[in-house]
Amino acid sequence: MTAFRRDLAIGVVLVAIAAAVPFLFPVRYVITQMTLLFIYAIVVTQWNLVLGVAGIFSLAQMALFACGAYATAMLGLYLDWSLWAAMPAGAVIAVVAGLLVGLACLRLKGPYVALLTLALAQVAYLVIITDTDCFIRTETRCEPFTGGASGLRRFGDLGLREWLGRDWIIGNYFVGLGLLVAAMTFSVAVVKGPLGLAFRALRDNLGYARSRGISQFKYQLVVFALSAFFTGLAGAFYAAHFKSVGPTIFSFSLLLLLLAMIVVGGLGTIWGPIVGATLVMFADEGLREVQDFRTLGLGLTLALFVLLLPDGLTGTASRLLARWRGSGS
Amino acid sequence: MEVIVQVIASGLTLGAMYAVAAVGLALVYGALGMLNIAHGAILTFGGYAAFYVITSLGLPMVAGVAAAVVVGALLGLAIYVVLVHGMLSAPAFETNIFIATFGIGMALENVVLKLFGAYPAAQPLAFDGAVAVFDVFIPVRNIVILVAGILLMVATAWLLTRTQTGNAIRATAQNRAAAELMGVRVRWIYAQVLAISGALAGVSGIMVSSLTNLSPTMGGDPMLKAFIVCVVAGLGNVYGAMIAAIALGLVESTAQYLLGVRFGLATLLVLVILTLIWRPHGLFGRTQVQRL
Amino acid sequence: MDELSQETARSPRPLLVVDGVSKYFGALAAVDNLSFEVMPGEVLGIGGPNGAGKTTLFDVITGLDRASSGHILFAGDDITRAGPERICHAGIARTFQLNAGFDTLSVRENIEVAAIYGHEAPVFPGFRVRPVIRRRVDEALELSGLTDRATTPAGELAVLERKLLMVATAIVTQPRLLMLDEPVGGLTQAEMDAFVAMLARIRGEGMAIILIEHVMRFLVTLADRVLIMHHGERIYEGRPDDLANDRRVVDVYLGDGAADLIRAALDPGAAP
Amino acid sequence: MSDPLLSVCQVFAGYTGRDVLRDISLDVHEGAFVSVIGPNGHGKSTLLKCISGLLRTGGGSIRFSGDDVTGLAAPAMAARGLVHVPQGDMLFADMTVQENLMMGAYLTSDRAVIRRRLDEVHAILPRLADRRQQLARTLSGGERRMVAIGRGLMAGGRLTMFDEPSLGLAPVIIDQIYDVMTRLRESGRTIVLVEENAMRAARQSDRMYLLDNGAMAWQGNGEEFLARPEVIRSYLGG
Repeated sequence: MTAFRRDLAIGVVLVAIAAAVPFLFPVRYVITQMTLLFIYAIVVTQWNLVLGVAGIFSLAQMALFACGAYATAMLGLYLDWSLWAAMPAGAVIAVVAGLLVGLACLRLKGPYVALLTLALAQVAYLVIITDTDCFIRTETRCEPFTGGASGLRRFGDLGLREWLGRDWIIGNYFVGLGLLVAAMTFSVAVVKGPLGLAFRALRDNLGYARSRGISQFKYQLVVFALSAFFTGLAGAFYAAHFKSVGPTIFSFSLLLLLLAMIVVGGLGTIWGPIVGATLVMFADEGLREVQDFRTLGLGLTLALFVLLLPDGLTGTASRLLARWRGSGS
Repeated sequence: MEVIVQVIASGLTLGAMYAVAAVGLALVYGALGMLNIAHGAILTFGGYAAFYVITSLGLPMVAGVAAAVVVGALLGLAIYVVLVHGMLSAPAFETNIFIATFGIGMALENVVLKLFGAYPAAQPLAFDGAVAVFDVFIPVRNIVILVAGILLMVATAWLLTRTQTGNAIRATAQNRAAAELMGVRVRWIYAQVLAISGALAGVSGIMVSSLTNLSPTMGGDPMLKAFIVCVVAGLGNVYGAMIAAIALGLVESTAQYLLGVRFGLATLLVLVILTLIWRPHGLFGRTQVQRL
Repeated sequence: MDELSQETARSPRPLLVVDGVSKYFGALAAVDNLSFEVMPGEVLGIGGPNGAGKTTLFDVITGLDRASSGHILFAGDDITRAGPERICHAGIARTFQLNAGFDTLSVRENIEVAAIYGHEAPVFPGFRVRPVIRRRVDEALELSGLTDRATTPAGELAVLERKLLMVATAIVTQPRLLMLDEPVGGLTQAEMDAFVAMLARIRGEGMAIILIEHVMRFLVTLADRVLIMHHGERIYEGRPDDLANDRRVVDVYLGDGAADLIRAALDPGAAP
Repeated sequence: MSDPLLSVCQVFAGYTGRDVLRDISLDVHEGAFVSVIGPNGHGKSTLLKCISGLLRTGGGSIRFSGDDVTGLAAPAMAARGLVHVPQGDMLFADMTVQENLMMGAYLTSDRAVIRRRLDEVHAILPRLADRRQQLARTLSGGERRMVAIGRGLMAGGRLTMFDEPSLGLAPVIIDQIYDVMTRLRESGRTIVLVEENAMRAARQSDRMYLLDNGAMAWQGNGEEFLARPEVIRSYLGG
């Protein structure tokens, strides 16, 4: 149980630090970027379940995120739902989409999965940006059902402004932090428990795992559904927080950013995605001066990490630690 | 009748274009088990290399083609030297090289953006005019693409089956350790395969941009299609990729005609998913019994 | 048919019935119209040259590969078309020739995962390993002698330990039939003895065993009945002591030298 | 006695954390037929892989025709005339029999030489001439083995190593394979043979090395081996 205590302690410290940030740095920009960091951190912890723990090379994570975001926006816009109701609904819709992706990948291996999921996401993107048929026609404008290339707007927000006034953004900040804590707790519980064992067993040796009674069909769908839930919720919160959704969610550079977070932190590790998300976000901020070369820097970082530190920072650190302890005893 | 000719002509053009891009990918996957996500960026570089040599330097078109080939080959070689060489013997090569080439591809795209700007430019290496086939006017550039595509396929097939290098490439793809025991310097073969694949991507960059336009992101779509082709054919199957590329070109042009341009790719994708559910290793891929 | 029903009336029902099973890879018949039965508690040894179709037969029985034709019944249920998970839950557990393992999981986790999922399919496996599972895992660790290695990742085990782990993950699913694919290939004499000792402990629980083995001495000392395959067909089925006297088996498989050795192994008193 | 053609000196090797070979030394003289015997899984194949450069040694040295070749990769060893016919054949499955044989002569560019070797191979293994255009993946086990042997011979090496050429074949085919071994021995080639069946190897060998659990347990010539049944019994388990 020492490992559990250690993880719990790390978690409590991190949450405490995060909770203090809006009071220590009451700057709107900092708070916004931190909220965005929470959103991305949720996505990468959940993506890590599929990619790292289950070893399924799915690149559809941002498409699931988009499902949550778009579903929330549309429910708010077309059915006038409160976003507090639309967000969980968006998460559920993402789960359904996740199940479909999992189903499509069921019989495929490694690279086939990567290509298929990449293509699925790309199709969703193309269908959205080429959408020009009017769904809502006002006197001045014509808005397509999916919002087309310009996206959806004016579907409401979380309504924290009425409560907190100008501090509504801090309210959003804590909603984001809460979601991250929930997502993280959930994924740790999954990884450390029997479900995690099943995912890892299927990853390590599919045929052997099936011969020991682990249903690939069931648990591959389960991991896709689990990971889609919080990813969809993160997407929903993204829509609610920024009060707009657009097809940029599907962009390769965003996918690159998130993939870099996982790889830098350490694929398949518990804290890797969080560490990676934080570092990559901060590095990205540091590179704001040279915004033009942002993708260049990200791309090279990703390549360099895979080349030199394929286990990521946390993976490498824990290996070094183990070696140090081993030689010490 | 006219519509059929039109659809077939445009399908064959698309198919030839995809084939050139897809064969490069298939060669690399077949030999190294590597998905090269930077392929699209190499393709873009090829298109711009021809553009630069012809427009800015004012050299003849042949020099443009040569520039695309050389730039593509050099980029392929660079990817071998910088990434592949160091990662080949490390674990999880297949996943890691995918991620690494994804990063490099995005970085390269960024470089094109810096060098040439975001605005689309016209590919000067293109042919105007049209010829009538069964009363349908077909643009000359489509015919040139088709002919060039076929010539490149024939050349690739010749290289693979009739030359010592080709034998070594095939042998390495089928059994790396055995090829080494025969004296094949496998790493040198890998470098050559990446260079050849890069050269093909360079040419396909000219083809793609002569049909549409030059833009820093122009490589993405044809690369996606080329991957679809490879997946349908069975990853690493070069001849399968040639056939699948033509077939998918025809399917896409038919779908575009029947359902509209928007759903061309979506239709393709549904077909791909169905194909994969039916045959998880692609149409020409072999299912192997895995011993545990 | 009449004869068969009389037969079943007299003796207990067979645990496993393989009835006219064939498996084709293209034109090649890896298993060719093969039929045999295994009774509860019996040990059946399967031998034959490489490529005779022994492992393919195992793959077909355990659902990793589909039979091209024929039927397989286990405890009266038709499992011909069932997937490997269902067959595991039905009570068949097997080991693999290439020493399969979940390499990034610890020895303990390897056995745990088999204990959780192998006996019956849990609707939801929960977030904790239940105490009853832990106890069964401890027993399996003890039985296989791997208790000291419980926290070692399976990928770092030596050959014998991997084989023992594979058997441990098999028995923790509480099978009625254990199928071992070349359990002692690559082991030294002493390691082989250790393995036999463990099998003896397992057998006490009345489990039926089918084992494929190249080491004929091992096969004939352990098996109640021996089946020799060649090109997917049965060329011999019967008592192990008659094996070395069967002309076809000696010609196709054993060779004269090995046949002498087998006679010696079965009768330690006689000179080789 | 002249210097040996191949000299392995105190070689160690292993995979992660486990030594498969410990302190192995062995000499092969020009024209000799040397066999390495021992039970399955005790490092015989690993030894051949170390010699041919498929696997890196973790200590010790290897000399081939007077040069230190420790650490050279497989293609470089092949270029020096060391041929390794691996276990499990490792054919180029989607190539024809003829193409497989031609890959054996990959490093030879003289067409006349290749032609002559091909004729020799066809003379020793006539089945391969009949199967010239057949894809390797469609061959039977015995035919595959013959292609692997023929492919090794096409290299025209100075030393040829065979890793269990009789493994998994029916006894009838094994006899044919050993006829080929006998012919190769008679033609004066230098050969290293890895074999589990010690009796069979003993009849051919000028020198035998017994590998037990990664270490060299005994060495001597074939007659000495046959005269010492206790060696056979204690290591090969009767």
